[in-house]
Amino acid sequence: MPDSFDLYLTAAWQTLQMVSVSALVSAIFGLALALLLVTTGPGDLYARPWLNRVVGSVVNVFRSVPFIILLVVLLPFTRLVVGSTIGVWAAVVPLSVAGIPFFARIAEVSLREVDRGLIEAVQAMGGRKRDVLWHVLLPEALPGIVSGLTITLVAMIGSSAMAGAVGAGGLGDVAIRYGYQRFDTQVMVSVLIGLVVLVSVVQTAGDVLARRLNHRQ
Amino acid sequence: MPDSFDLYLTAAWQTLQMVSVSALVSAIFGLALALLLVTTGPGDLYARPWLNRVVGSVVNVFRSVPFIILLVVLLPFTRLVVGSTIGVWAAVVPLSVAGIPFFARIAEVSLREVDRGLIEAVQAMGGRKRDVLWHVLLPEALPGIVSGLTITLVAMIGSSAMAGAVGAGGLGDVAIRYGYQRFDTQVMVSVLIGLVVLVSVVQTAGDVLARRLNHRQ
Amino acid sequence: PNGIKVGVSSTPQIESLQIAVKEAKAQGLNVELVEFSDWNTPNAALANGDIDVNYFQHIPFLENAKKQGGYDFVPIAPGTIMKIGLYSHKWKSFAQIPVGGKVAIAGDPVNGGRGLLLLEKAGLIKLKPGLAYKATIQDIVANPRKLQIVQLEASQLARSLDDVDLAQGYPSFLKLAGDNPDNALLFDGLENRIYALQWVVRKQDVNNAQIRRFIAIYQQSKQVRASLDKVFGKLYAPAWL
Amino acid sequence: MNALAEAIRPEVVQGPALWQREAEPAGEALVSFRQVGRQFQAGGRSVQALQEVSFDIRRGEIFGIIGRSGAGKSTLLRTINRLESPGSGQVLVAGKDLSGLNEAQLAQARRGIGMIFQHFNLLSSRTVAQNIGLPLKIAGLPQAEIDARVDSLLQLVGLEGKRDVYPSRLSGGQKQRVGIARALVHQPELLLCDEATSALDPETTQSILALLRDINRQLKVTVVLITHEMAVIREVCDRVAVLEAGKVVELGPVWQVFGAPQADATRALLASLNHELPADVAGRIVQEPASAQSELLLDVRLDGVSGQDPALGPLVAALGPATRLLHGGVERIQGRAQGRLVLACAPQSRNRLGDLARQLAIPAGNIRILGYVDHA
Amino acid sequence: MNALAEAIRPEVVQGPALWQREAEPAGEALVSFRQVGRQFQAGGRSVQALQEVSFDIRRGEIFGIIGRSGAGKSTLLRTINRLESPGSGQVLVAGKDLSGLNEAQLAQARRGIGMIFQHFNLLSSRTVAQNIGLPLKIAGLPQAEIDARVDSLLQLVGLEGKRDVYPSRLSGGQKQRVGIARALVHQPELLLCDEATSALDPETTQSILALLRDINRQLKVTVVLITHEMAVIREVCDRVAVLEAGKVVELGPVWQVFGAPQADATRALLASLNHELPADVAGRIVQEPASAQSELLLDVRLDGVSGQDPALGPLVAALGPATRLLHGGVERIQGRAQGRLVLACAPQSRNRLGDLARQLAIPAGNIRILGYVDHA
Ligand SMILES: Nc1ncnc2c1ncn2[C@@H]1O[C@H](COP(=O)(O)OP(=O)(O)OP(=O)(O)O)[C@@H](O)[C@H]1O
Ligand SMILES: Nc1ncnc2c1ncn2[C@@H]1O[C@H](COP(=O)(O)OP(=O)(O)OP(=O)(O)O)[C@@H](O)[C@H]1O
Ligand SMILES: [Mg+2]
Ligand SMILES: [Mg+2]
Repeated sequence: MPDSFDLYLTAAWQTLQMVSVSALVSAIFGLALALLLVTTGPGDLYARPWLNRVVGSVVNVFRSVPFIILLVVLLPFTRLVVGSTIGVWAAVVPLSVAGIPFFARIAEVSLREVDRGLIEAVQAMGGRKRDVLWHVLLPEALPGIVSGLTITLVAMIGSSAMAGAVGAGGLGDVAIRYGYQRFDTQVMVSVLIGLVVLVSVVQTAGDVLARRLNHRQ
Repeated sequence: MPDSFDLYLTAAWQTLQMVSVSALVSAIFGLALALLLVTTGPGDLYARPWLNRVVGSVVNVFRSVPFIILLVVLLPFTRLVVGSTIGVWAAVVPLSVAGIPFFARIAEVSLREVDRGLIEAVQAMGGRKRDVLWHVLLPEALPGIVSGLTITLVAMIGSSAMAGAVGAGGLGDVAIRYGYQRFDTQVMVSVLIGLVVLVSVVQTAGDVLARRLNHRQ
Repeated sequence: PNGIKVGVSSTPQIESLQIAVKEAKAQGLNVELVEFSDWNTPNAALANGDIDVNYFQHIPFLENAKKQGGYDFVPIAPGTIMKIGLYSHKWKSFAQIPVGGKVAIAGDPVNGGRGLLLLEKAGLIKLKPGLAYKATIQDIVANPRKLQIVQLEASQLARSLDDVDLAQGYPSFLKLAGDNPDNALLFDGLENRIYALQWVVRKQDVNNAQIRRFIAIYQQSKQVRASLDKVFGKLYAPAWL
Repeated sequence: MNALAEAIRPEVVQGPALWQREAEPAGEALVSFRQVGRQFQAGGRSVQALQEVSFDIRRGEIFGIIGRSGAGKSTLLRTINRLESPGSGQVLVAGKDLSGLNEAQLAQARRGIGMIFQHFNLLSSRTVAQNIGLPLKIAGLPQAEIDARVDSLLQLVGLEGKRDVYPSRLSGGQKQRVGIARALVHQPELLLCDEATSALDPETTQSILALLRDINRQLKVTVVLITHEMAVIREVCDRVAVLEAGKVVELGPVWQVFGAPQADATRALLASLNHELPADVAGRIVQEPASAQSELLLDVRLDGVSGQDPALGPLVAALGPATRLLHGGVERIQGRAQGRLVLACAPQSRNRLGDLARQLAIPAGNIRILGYVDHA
Repeated sequence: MNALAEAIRPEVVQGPALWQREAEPAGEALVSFRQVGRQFQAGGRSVQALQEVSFDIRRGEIFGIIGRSGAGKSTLLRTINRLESPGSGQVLVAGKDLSGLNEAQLAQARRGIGMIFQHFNLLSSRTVAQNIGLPLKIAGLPQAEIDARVDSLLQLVGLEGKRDVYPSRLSGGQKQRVGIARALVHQPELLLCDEATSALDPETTQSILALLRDINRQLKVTVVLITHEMAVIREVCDRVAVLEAGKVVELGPVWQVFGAPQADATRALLASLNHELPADVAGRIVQEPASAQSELLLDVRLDGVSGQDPALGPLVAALGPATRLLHGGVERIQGRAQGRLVLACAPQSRNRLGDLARQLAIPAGNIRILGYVDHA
């Protein structure tokens, strides 16, 4: 059983690494996917119903696979991308692959809330579709997207516990290995406190940022 | 190795039971929590900053605990509620306990999007706070809430895979047991196809319902 | 009441247990298998009376669980015992393992300890004396080759062989993963009886006739043995014999 | 417009014909502003939206609020039902400061106050009928009664065909009419209108104004009305306040304020109503008569103080038979003829302007020489 | 209003004074509607918002569209820049059907078209300056140039102080002005205004109208303008179309349509402009003279066809020196005097109405006997 504070620090650092990198990847690709989902539906900006259905299905497939299975199924891909199937970077791949469709669905909801009148305004001023994306959809949905990213981050911190299974470590993994599997309540509680602090910081930061960005009222 | 179609049917039925009951519980309590979060902030409708902080912290705490740990930590509570620590109903408790704060955060985002002018309209006509909740916040945010519930349902289908830890079975558990732990790719793929179908049905139904409910454009 | 519930974890042994269940049924004994995909909940469920007996843990694990969980459990009969080995896809002997190489061992407490003991036996590390299977990574006192020890979930070990220099391995998983389980650089033999799985019951059920009868069926069935042989070959031993 | 009486309060008998109505005595105050101030922060600056506003709105009157864009009109209106709480000062409604009320009391008080919003604020998730019926639903009326009232209001605002349509499917004016119907459905004692007819065509505006006048007279509803259409103020309001940069700069009966505006802000607002010189005339004015055909251009302002209608005989007698009415006219505000006439007449009439002023019973200062034009 | 020339196209020299402008010859068509139809589904019914609309808007004119609420005005306007695609028929802009264009071409075409929306449609996430500058940003102008233009437009619409404020912090009229500035910033050739001044006070409205007139005259911008304020049409429009239930029921030069409205819809819209009988007069009218003091009430409609200003001499000569102007007046539309006079005169003047019509050069039918009133 770990007697040193080091264990926690290392674990916290691993979690931060895993989650921040995965969140960044998920944010970028998830947002792109969300834009695809929102703009390619029938009657939408880019109206490619066929593409829309394909993208929607792919997202559904990835969201269907339980994370632990995804972790395994992705091993060859993980090896291809980061050169190894164990360690923090190996955890980033499945976390991102799970995070992308998750965040895509969440961001999709916020993007759909954007007032059509604003889209028309930008179209009327000679904006092209990319201008609509860039000047209307993204900035207007931004507060919601930030809140959605917060939700994604917190969910990812949870999933990262399972990523411990590929030897990435992290707070969640420590909680499971030391606390849960060795019945060491003390370690578990300490780690959980760490997790609670981390989640609270993320949530609060997300809330504050979303409020700052919201100029609607 | 299972040679009968029965295995899949049973598993699908277990998943449906677990997820539908947990989703219902999460929808109700999560929405209530979301309303609390949205209305008790400083300057909000009910303005109880202290309560708001407590509720926010509780939500954060529950979101911080990795699901597998939550499952075990909750065992005494589970027994209290459903009288057993194994089986489908025992899985419903942790799934709900994890689902409530998750959905609360998601619904919170949609509730915050509601135009303040509409709240004022109902207040001006002599509506009390509950009228604002009932006649403005909920119905106006409904399309977003439905989409959020869809996301929650799909996430729950994913988490329910871990419910195998309490012997609840279900599709995800079969995938883990056969695919992950027994390296039986064939069973795993069959089960995953079932999961994909289930998730696609849920997602499509959610999308259609949300679109139907959206009268904004 | 007529019938018992048996908690097991999802392992490749499940098939042999299912065969026993069928035989019991034929003899008028109703047995329900409850499969757990986790190693903590079967004990919790047993303590709660949701199952009557569980069969997934060995003595070291049980001792640990009893101590930490405050359970009043008794092992009433041994089951199978598994070999574990140290495997490598990259090297043919321990001597080839480079300085700073990666070694994967099980992440759970008891099997992890068994893995460390095996590494010590291979001469790669030195552990604090007297801990036996309770040793953890923190108890490594000498690691001359500066091996990086990575802890993985048991079933994940077999999948990591391409990425590490050496891994603790469960033959059953390796076999399922398509590897040859006989190619271990070193085995932890079948002689270490404390690693035999145990049939564990609550104290008041020590003499439960139905449980005893089912265990007897399991231990005596030829089909059960045939099934075990098929899955594990020479890498297991029935500890009740 | 008896439809309203039927629609809203069937028991009320029809009031006296509108034109018979006398100027009412100064009534009891229904809304009192006492040193009301309100400040906003925006873009790093602070904006004093309201400043020391103090006046009363009397029970039973139609009170107009006008002012430039951004003068603070909406903010002031919103302090009445406390959608905005005044930063300083007090707003009393029926003698009570709503800030002292608890939730239930405030809601109860607001049920007596209807509000038409500048931006409509319709619930997107409810149909037209559901939007209109909401105040009744909140008040707990049975659905059958709600339906009946909603239907008669739908008819009143001409939206029978849009009963089950969602607001996103309506034109701007249709949305506004839904907002009007919703504000009227619960029979408020006090009605707050924030540019309630801005999106309506003149015909619909007229019918809505008739409606407002009707409920005011027959049901004794007090109406507070913000509008940019001076004609609306002129037609329906009893008194009017002019806001400028958060302060009340003028207040009084409409005929007085409109007839003889004192503040610059008022004059600016009324400029268009006062028939500004049309461009085709303005462009031809010169300061000296250019030829024998030149005509003198006069600007005659009738302020309604004398209460007399301008007699044309004396006017022609004073200015000569060639006098032409180029522009302008007379409006009747609260029974008084007010307006401005731009007249072209013989240059020699210049000497008879004092005479003209006497004849028309207006101050000499109300007659202004604009210059000369060539009679094309 | 030269500020605009500086603000928008510094190189343009100032045009001729406004009043010198002649009626333009029928110009080339900039927008052509050809059998345009549009149907909506809502609440289970289908609404024919537009029906067989066919007419041209000429290059360089200010074209007004009026009609009752829900008549289809916004829908029609939106077909011009294809925010709405016509269900049937064609809309040509500069001879081209925009439906045939690909994305880049359509965007390019739209850059020549400015639009002011009925509901403003400001981006909530951008400050006032950023909203106004957006069309330029999209067009790829350098930021320094954007800032310069935005600043001059801010000044033009009187929002210098709100530069870095977000739209949610603006009053209704301020929002509308941001919308106006945004529509002008990229120097459109064609400007579509959907009730662009509905939320503005008369003074600001005047300055915006002057602005529109200015860019129309100086920069040859074609303007299409929906409004419910008939005075706005009268002041700035060259021609006007009247929509009723999706169809064009009247179309022509403003002086013609306003002077002699043919369609019922037009008359209804113009009723308020035509100085409807004020209530205090209307209430006193009787059909037979009640006493010796009774006066005859005449309604004289000047339709501007003759082009003459009403001479008061002949009028007094015909009706007697006691004739009083009760109500109404003369407006100049495109240089023609139009309006309506409600006159009270001696009852015996009744026999001289034909004479009066001749004197005023109007058709006899334009003089109507309203009845008699007692001279109080
Ligand atoms: N929420 C707010 N935050 C900051 N400033 C505000 C806010 N609401 C209003 N203001 C400012 O207060 C002033 C008064 O606004 P108000 O809406 O009362 O004007 P108004 O007279 O109704 O104008 P309009 O005729 O254009 O509707 C304006 O300058 C406006 O920008
Ligand atoms: N998206 C829509 N769906 C269904 N019906 C619509 C839609 N948009 C407009 N309509 C209907 O089409 C008709 C014309 O609408 P439009 O907005 O063009 O009217 P408008 O003349 O601009 O009226 P207003 O003066 O009130 O703005 C109305 O009856 C309206 O209800
Ligand atoms: Mg306002
Ligand atoms: Mg419109």
